[in-house]
Amino acid sequence: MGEVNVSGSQNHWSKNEMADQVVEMLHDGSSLNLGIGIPTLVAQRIPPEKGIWIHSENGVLGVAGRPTPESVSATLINAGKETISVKKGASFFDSAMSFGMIRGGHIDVCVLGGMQVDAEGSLANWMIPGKKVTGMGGAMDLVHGAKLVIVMLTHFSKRGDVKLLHRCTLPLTGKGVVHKIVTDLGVFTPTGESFQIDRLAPGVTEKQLGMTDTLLSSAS
Amino acid sequence: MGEVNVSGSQNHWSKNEMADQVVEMLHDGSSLNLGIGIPTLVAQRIPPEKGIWIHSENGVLGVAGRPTPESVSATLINAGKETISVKKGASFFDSAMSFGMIRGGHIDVCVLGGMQVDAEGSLANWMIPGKKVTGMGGAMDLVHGAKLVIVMLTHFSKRGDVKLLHRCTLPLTGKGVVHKIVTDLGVFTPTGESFQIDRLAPGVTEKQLGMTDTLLSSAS
Amino acid sequence: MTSKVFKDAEAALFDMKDGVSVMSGGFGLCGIPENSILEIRRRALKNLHAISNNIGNSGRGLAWLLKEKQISRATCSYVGGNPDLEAQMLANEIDVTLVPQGTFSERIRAAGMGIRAFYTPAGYGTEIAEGKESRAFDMPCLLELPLAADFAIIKAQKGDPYGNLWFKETARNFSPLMAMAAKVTIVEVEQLVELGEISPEDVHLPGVFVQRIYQGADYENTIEIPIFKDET
Amino acid sequence: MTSKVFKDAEAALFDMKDGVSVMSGGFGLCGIPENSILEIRRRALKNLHAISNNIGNSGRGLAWLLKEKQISRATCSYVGGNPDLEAQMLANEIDVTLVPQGTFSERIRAAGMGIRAFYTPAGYGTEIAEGKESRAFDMPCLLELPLAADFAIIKAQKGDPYGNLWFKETARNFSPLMAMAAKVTIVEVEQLVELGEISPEDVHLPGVFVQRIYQGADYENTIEIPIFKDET
Repeated sequence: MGEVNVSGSQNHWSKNEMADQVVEMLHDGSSLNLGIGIPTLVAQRIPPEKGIWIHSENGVLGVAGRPTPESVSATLINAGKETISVKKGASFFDSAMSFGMIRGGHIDVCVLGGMQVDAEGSLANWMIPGKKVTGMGGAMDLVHGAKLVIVMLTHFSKRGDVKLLHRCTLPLTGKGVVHKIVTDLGVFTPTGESFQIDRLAPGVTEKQLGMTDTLLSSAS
Repeated sequence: MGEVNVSGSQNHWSKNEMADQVVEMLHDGSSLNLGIGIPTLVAQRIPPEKGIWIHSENGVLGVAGRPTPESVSATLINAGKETISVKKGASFFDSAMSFGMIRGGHIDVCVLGGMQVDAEGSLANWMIPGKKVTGMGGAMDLVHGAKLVIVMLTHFSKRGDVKLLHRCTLPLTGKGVVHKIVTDLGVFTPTGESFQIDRLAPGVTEKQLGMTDTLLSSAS
Repeated sequence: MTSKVFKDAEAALFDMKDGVSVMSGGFGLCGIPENSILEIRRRALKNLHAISNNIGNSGRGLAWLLKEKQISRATCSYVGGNPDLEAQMLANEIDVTLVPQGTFSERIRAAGMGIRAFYTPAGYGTEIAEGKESRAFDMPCLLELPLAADFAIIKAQKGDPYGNLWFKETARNFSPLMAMAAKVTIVEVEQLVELGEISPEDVHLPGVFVQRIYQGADYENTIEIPIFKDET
Repeated sequence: MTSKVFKDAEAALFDMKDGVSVMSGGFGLCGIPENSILEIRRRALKNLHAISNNIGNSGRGLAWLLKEKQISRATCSYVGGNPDLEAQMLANEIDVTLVPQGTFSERIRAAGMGIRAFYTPAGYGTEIAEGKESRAFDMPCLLELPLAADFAIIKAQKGDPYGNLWFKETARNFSPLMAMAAKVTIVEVEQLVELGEISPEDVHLPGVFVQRIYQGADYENTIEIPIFKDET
């Protein structure tokens, strides 16, 4: 299954195009938490007129792009420890309040990166036993509470393994928590035993997904 | 037991003198919550040089006496709904934070009024079944958390009943929570089965307390 | 993008119906949402479940609704100083649940912050403990559940169009917590200010918790017990 | 009256001993108590239990103490970007407990606010749930206990002699919560201001939670990942 190497194909979305898929799912005026990694690209792709309020779990609501060398501040960062700027109407708060916003269901959409995601909607993104531990950070909290949890990941690992599985094999971040998956090949909805294909990137065929037929179901 | 009517005797502390007994128990710089009723008198009896920080559970730390007609504000009150003023270094906060200060053990001393208090250190101060319900307000929270919980009450009820009992007969505010009791006749420590007499008001005899010998024990 | 800013109480409370639960901010009469309460009276909504530390006081605030028999159920911590409530309690016309004030505020916070239950020592060994689970930690505690509501009506000193709020002095009390705990939070403000006018560090309640906001009018701001220097 | 104001880190940390638990504020290197950490290094305290979201990062902050093998136990949520910690984890030289970040902050708040335990959905169905009680509310949850410490070392932008604090931008993060949860809270500030200079409404942490405060010096205020407009 791992033999389809997407990087050799023209038929896939760029990371910015993946971000655009996420942007399409956002309602005007909604609040949005963006995880570390690919999800941070979403911030740059949102039209300002959508009036989205970006939350970063280290304690800010109203993230707005990047600072200039003049306006940069050591105390103004996002959860990826990158420098940011904020828009008018932003607010700062402590970590208990920040995670309460998430846990309490006040953040509409949460976008996370992932190592694996499965048909049950479970996500693995914090460790590879014996190889790598980054820690879960806020991810285990972020997957609970948001009305819409989106995972953004490349469809295949560098080794060529599909990251969309029947069941995750890596330690979970959350069980049955993911609503939508955006890869470079398509948008998917986990339905329990399989993934519903919501849409595919232009020119991509089901065969290219590297998934068995039983693991795939088309949108009804 | 109810026949000793303290109001007919010279040998008792005035309410201000009762407040002074409480003031003597306060360490310099400590934080203090004062309940509604007699305890509010304590505020006026504290020498400013003691540097006491008065907390009121409606969300203020740093209460300092009363406003002038010019400085009075409808939004600046204590838990008794009385107008107050604050000192330099005061802070305002929400009710969850305010009660967290108490529950978390950050308020050193709490002074409450009471209807009954018993040898086990239990307090009753929020209702008389069939007669009167004021609600517990913050009292059930206030009795837990403070390092020193003091109850201030007149020794006898208007009917002449002693308010210091082996066991309370009214519904409890808290069980085994009171450390010190200040009445107009003396200062007492509940020890489980009896009250230790810490001191008596000048000229007051044990007989005047209206309590049985077995309910009284002298300080060792 | 739909705006959160409404013209007045009438516009902001358009979908409030009989039988809903309503949290109302304020301690006594300090910081109460006068305009929203009066609008509920004007619309003669019935059978309300009022959740507020005091269900009005001294004949004002939510007592305006008590007088009109609009409240059938109340959750509060204190009923002293509220003759309207006392009368209806004695006449069994209203179902009152008393909650210790610290538990009341923490249960409301829990609802807003997604905490599903917590243990607190308040009320252990008292009537309040009846029917509740208890468990011993460093001291015996009661298990308490979140307290949520359909609507919250609150008042702030300043608010901006996103709903960022700033409260004056002790008027903050339960209001920011209630804003977190209600499905629809309606805020009236003394001053509706521009976005950015409240310093981001000093926002007392981020606007994400607020659904509607309007400029209030004609405030009484009643002082219940005025005491001045050199009085007692 | 004894003053809370100390001359410097050396004076403020006088009684910190080997083996204590120390909460340290900051997210990555943002808002970390540089002076207090360097004083712990200078004093060569050993066998510490560090409680901090990141146990330093990029070789700085608490990583200064990791390099000297002063930390034997760590409770944190994230170890990425911290090569010193990773190396010691792989070599089994340090005992690391990972806690989901929202649970981490809420457990610290619980310790400070006297909440004896709470239920949260975070971590249910994961390795984190092992050995923990679970219970179903609207969704399955884990029972989590308070997280307290002997000391908290934090940094604020402004502080007054009573310990009232004000934090700048995202430097607030865990610091006020840790101040509530420690037996002894030691604050270093960029600016030690007069009592009353922080507006009472805008105090981010009331001074009652602070035991010691001092004017800090020589801040690096390192920016870990500077990204500017028109870069990615």
